[in-house]
Amino acid sequence: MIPDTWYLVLSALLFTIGAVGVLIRRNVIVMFMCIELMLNAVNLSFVTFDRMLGGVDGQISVFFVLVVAAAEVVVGLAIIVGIFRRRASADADQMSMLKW
Amino acid sequence: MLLLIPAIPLAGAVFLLIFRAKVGRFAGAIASSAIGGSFFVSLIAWSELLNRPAESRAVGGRVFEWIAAGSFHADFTLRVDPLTAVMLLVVTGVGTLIHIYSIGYMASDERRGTFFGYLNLFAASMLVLVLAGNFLVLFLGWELVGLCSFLLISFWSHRPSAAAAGKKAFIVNRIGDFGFLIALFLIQKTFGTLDMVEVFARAGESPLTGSLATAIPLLLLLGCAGKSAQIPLYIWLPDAMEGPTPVSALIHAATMVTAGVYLVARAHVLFEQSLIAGGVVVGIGIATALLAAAIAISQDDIKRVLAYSTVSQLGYMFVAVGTGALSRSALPYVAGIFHLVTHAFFKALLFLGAGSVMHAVGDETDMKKMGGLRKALPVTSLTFIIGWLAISGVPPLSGFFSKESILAAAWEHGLPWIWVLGVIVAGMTAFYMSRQVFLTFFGESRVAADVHPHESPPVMTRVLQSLALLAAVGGLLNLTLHHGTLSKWLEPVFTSGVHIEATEAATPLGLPEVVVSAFIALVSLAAIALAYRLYLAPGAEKARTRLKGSLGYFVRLSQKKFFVDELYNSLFVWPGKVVARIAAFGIDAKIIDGAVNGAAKAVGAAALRMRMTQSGLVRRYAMAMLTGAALIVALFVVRVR
Amino acid sequence: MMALQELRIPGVSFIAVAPEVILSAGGLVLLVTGSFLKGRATVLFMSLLTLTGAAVAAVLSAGRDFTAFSGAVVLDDFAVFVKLILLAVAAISILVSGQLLDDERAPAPEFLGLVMFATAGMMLMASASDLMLLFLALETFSLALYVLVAFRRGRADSQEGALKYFLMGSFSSAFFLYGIALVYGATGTTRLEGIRAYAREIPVLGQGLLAAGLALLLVGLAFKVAAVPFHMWTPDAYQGAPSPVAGFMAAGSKAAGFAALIRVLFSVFPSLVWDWRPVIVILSVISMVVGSVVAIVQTNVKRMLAYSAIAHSGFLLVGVASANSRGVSGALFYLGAYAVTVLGAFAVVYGVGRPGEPFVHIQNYRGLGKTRPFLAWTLVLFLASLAGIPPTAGFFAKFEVLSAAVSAGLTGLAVVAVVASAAAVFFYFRIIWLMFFEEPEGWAEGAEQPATALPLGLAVILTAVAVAFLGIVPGIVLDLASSSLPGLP
Amino acid sequence: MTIPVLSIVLFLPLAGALLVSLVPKDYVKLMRLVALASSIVAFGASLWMLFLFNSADGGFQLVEKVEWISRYRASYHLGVDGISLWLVLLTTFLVPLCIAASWRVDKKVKALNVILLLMETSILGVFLSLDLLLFYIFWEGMLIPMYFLIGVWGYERRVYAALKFFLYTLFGSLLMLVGVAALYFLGGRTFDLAELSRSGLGPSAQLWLFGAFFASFAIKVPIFPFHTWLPDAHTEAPTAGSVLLAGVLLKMGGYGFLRLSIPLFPDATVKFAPWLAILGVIGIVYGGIVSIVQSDVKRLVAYSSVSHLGFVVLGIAALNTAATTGSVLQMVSHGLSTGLLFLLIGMLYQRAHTRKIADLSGVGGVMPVFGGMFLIAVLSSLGLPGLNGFVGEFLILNGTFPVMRALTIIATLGVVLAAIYLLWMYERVFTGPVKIPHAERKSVWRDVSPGELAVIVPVIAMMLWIGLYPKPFLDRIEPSVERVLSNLNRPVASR
Amino acid sequence: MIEGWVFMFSALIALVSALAMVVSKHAVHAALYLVATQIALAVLFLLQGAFFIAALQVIVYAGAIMVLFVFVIMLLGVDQKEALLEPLEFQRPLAIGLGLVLIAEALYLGTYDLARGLAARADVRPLAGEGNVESIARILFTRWAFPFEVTSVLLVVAVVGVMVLARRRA
Repeated sequence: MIPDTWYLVLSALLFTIGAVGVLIRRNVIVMFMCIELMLNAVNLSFVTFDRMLGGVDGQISVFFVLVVAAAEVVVGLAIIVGIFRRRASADADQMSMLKW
Repeated sequence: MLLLIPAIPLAGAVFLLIFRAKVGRFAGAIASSAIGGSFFVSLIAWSELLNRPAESRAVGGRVFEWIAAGSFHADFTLRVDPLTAVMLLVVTGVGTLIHIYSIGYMASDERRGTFFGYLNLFAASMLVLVLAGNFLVLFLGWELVGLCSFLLISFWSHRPSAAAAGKKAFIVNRIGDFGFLIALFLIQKTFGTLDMVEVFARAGESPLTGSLATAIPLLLLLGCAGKSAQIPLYIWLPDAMEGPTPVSALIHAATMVTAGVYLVARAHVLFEQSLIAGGVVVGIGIATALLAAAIAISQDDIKRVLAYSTVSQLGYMFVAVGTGALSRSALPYVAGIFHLVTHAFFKALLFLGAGSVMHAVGDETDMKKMGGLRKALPVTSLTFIIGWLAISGVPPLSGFFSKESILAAAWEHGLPWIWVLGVIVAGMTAFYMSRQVFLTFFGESRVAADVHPHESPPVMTRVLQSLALLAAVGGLLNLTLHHGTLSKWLEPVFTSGVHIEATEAATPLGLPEVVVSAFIALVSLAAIALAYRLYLAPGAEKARTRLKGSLGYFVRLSQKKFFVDELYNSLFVWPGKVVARIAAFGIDAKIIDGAVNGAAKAVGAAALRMRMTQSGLVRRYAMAMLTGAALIVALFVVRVR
Repeated sequence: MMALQELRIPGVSFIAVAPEVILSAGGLVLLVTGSFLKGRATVLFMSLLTLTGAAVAAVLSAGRDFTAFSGAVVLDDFAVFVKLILLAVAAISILVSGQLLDDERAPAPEFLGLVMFATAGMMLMASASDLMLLFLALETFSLALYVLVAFRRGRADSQEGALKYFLMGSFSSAFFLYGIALVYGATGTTRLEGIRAYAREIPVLGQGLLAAGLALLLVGLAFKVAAVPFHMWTPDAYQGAPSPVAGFMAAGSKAAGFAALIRVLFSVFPSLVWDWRPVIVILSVISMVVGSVVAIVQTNVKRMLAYSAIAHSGFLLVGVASANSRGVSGALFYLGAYAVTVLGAFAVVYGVGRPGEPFVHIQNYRGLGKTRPFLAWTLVLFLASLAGIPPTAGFFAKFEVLSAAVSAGLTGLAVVAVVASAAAVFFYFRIIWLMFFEEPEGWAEGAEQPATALPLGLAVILTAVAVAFLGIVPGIVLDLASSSLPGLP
Repeated sequence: MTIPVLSIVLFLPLAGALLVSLVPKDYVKLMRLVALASSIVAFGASLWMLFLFNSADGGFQLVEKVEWISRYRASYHLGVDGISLWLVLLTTFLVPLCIAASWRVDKKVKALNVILLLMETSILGVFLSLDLLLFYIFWEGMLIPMYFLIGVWGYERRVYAALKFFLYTLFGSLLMLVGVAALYFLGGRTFDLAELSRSGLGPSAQLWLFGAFFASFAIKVPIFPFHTWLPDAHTEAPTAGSVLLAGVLLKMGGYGFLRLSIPLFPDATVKFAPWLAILGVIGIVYGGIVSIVQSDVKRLVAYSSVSHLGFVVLGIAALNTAATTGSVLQMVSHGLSTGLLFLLIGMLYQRAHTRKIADLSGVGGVMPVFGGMFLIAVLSSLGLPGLNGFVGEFLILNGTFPVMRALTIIATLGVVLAAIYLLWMYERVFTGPVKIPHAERKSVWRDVSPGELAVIVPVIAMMLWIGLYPKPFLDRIEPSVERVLSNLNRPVASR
Repeated sequence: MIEGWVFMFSALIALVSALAMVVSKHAVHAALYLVATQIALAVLFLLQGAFFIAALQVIVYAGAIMVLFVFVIMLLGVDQKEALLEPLEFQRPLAIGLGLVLIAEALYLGTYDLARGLAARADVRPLAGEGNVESIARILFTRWAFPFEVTSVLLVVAVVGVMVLARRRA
């Protein structure tokens, strides 16, 4: 039997990797993917807590997270596509027209 | 009724100032009749006093409640007692004459209306001063005469020197008033009132002790020194000669400048509280008398000589009233007041005479450019000579009597050195006045070729004649100090103090009074003779050169007025300006405002720096967020127990 | 083989969510019929009608206190108060947007639908009694806002603002979500009631999961209310967004975020006040300082208003940090006052800058007092209110939170707030100075100024009246706010 | 139902402002007339108030109280006592003069008159409020109109000056706001001043609150070293602004001490009084010294206000009836004399378009009447007996002397300094050979016009009245001051 | 025992592909690594008995969502190599440092109280004998009925949003 904690630690590790990825990747699509990774990590926590607690609310939450992720992706990619059409670049560092 | 005395000239002043453009040449007449009316009312007041027994010769009281708040209460009180009556008559009497003189003197001035308005305002203020029954009212008059003095000195304000002189007069007086004000606070605190009658009564009942007894009179004295041009505040008076000459006569010779003497006499009860105070009064008086006389000796400006002479004579009066305070006896005061009166006569005469001279020579004031005017100005020169003899103490003119009584009082009350110095001053006075007369009226004419001296109009000469008469016979007022009319009249005023019997011989060396008087007169005559030798007699030039050889240093010092103005400048004015500049442009602009603006700038700089964190780079934003998240989690984690 | 009757949905109560439902339904109807409707005015009118209906529903639902949908939704006066604010915000935003839609020649139904859906999501933030529902509501309005920010599609600033907002928003959502997961793990439920019951049993923060969960929830909500250091999207998004949208974001997003924050902190974790208060205080201080100070050097009016929004979040957090009923009611009043003020300000900014808003530099406000006196004078009122100068709504708002802080013993925080607001005045009044003390020159004069259209003008007047009203007789709203506290312990 | 006199006084200017704003754009003269008329009516109303005022009563009179914000227990609570009475009258007296003095201003006439009238209402509100919250709102509400007044109609550096004024005063009043909030809770959750003063705060609370309120009042007075906004604001403000600033606004600080600090924090006041006195004296001397070297007439007069207001502070710090009564009178006096000075400087500027002392000389020769009027203002300002300035100054110094001897002596130096800086300025500007800009335009340099005279003469009349017969003023001030001070258990006076 | 190996294997894949995603130069590679992580996670879901979610994870996430990602990457042709150079000062070390801090915090919490285990006190439990899908369905449509409805609004917003963003310029 694997200790629950391992799942949670794995989840935390993945979450952190995703968060760090957002900080160090410059391609906005990859940044966005890192955010998705963070959501996935949270999902793992939800499922693990469910098993630990013997409930199902966590899984239902994962379900909602999936919906949200889908919606976010749709809107987010639409924005990214719009911006790419204009600049032909997805480099986050080049988007600094608005600053200070 | 007493209110009428200042009210008539005040009304005149208001009327003249409002309709100054309309009154035209009637200005002088209106002003003169206003003060004349005042003189008339004063006579009535005087006669009222005469009708009373000597002990209760005081009338007057509250006119209205002036300032009252909390424990403080000051009424507008006017009072007449014999001292005041004398002052009233001098002020209104001499004042009226000078007003009339001014009609002629100012005949061609466009701003006659304003001038006479000011004159009347001055008269009103001066009358408030002398009538005041309350220190605060006295202060009101005190300040108002200062104001009028300022207005009249700088009457020809287009002349920078006139404006500066007016300002100087006012400011120096203010310094004196600083002392006066604090004295008032002390009086109020000590006696709980500023009403003179009450203050004097309380001070008489329970004499003050310690520093308070000295502080009050000395602070008052500072005020007096300002107004009466005594050391250390005499410096304004010579400059005040920038004003029209009648002003110099009225304000800076006859009336206003004597206010200090009047105040010491009036508040003699307070001055008698402390021997130090009396001593200081005497000391300042004699020092001023000497210094001013020493300066007067070498001045070439006809009015400046008279101005320093005034300062010197005022010093004389201070010696008198100081002696009174020191000895707590009445007669020295009387002597002081007596000299005040005679001085008013002859000094007004001299000033007006000088005015007449200037009138004649086209407003020239340098005596070196006069000489021999006796022929062109018969009346002026004659009356001036009377004044000269009077001030020089030549019997039987008035100055002789008044000076003699001051010296006698000093000797009688144990101040032999003062007596000696007084005699010296008397000699010096005779000398420089003689010098003036010789340079102006005698000898050869040094008048510029294009100037044709002419006698002044009758309206001026009549006044000169009247004053000459007064200066000549003024001595009758008090032929002897102990038994004179004026002594009798004034003595009750000064008897409230504690009397000390004279301890030494009543006269120097125990000689008869007549001998002493004769000696003093001789000193004066000798000084006149010396002046004659140096300025008029054949070979005067050579004698002067010789004298300069031995006394050159002194002469130069004297000519430069002992550098007192320069000393004050470098001691107070200049450092004051430096301090002010440091305060204004250093402390205020740099430090305080610099701190304020610096704080603003610092915020601005911080803003610019903080703003840079908003780099526009979304990954930096994420970094900030992640940092924040890590910190918040940490904040919670550390609290987990 | 489950019989249908077994599937009984418990606790259905539409009154609890009537405004949200009405808005969503209205939004849908608008989307469906939008293409048939002739004229923008009709669409605007319809949406306003829907908002009115929702407002009526909200008012009618006042005075109750119950949970519905198995505890997922709560209806109390707190929720009603926030909903009414949000509906007002939406209504005014729509009035201003009418102009925007004209200028952009953009399809009205979609835009208005998004606004209405977003409003529904925001309202649900105030009403949600379940963390997951809260998350859904948050995402609903966030998504709508991402789109609205990017509404001017062709423009780089709009796109960049939207992208940054979106990336950061998703990023913060992940934190928020992780927080939910941890809280769920710690307490076994996502329902606020259940969490509260659990938290009450552990009077101190006895459990790491709960601690970390609460921390991450705070991160997510702090992002929504634009508290420093989670504020960095704000200036960019506000600058990129069309002004009506920026106003809607500033007022609505803040109200919704604070409603959720207050709900979570006060009705769920009141027992942990000593643990979360320091965090709130710190956030509050740095938000006030950074917002006020950086605003000083801004030259873009919208950006400046964004920094001011950050500073105002700090002030609102002062009320939250007070952790007493006065602080909450003060924050509620503040939300209302700030909403009308900032909406008015952005409406004026739009009125000045339209169409396309090229004129948002502060130099464009030079001499506005002469060229556009109506907008200029009303802007003075709004700026004064933002600065908290009586007699405007902003003054009482500030006073409320300050007095709450003082009553809670947080005098130091109150002093910081005061100092920060003094600094803030500088930039508000710089605009006034440019408008009135300088002569018009450059673009502002050269460009033909379009007349202020009726709906925009109406919006400005309404907000101005509200600002003045709340500044002179705030009693009514104050009383309402103080009777609209969430279930406090 | 009695007639709400105070409300009428308070809101007449506001109504006037509304009326002015309704005047169509082109009727410029009508705007001025309406503004002037409404301010004069307001003055009339305040005279009516004076008529109804019972001079024997030191308490609040003509009180009006209506509930305002029930949640706070804040009410619309107005009342007048001997202290506020004269300040109200001063305000209503000066505002018509300001409006008249702005007659020639052609820039945004409507806004100008509206703002002046708005200012009047908010200033009156400060003096009439008996409710702390109401007081505060009026206190701060005055800032914006003043900001505009300086910023729009001011001189060259008006923007800097306006902002500096605004930030300075706002900073102070915000600290006060914290104090207000704290006072509300500590004082039993009420804003009613009477109730608050009965609440009996603890000593440490008093100290802190005194400090918070002090910040605001000190800046407003202004007390050294919080004064540097004043010269800039006064100098750059238009004539009407300077007159209102000097005439009335500066009084709000002193009034605040009397109305709030002393009754609410008696112990702290007693404790701080010596420091207050020291600051007052520093202000007197420092303001005087700095005035001496100013090169701008207006700036000089502005610094002189620092000096003169120092007397007010000193008088208040003395905490005895005579000195504090003097302070109140000095506030009124200063309003008149400095107000007149600013009015005159405004007229001078109209002609010369400069305020630099160095640019002017011999003005009195060209315009003798004007010079005379200016001299009267100067004399009043330097405290010449017989004019208004003296009475207050003397009462203050005389009342302070027994309590703080050394300080009083230093303060008395201020009297000397006043003579120095004012007369020196007068000498340089008004005397000497005539040197004036635009001398060729004789029409410009006409002596005072009847219209100008109509502005000047009432002020001079008031100056003479106060100087010669201040009894009606003092009689009404004194009972109220006594009442205010009766709150203190007076260790100071007996020290 | 087998469970342990499965966990280890899946966890390793998840971690490694997550790291690989973060460091891969090509966006497409990153997407594929993300898919791998997600599938590994699906295995972990299965391992914990969350069958429904595991299926959803594969179908919706790894399937639909990631396809969308790849589609966009291809559509835009953004699959250029990302330069290795980090233009922002300190960005990488700070990011990694922060990551370590977060992990440290997580581990601290983990050692602190996760080791003690959680009290089994979930609000809602599945009925005994009920399958995972049934129980989720039952609870989703009762207890979570309203949030479920809200997702519809969310999706409508997404759809409308894309419409707005993608519309042709009028």
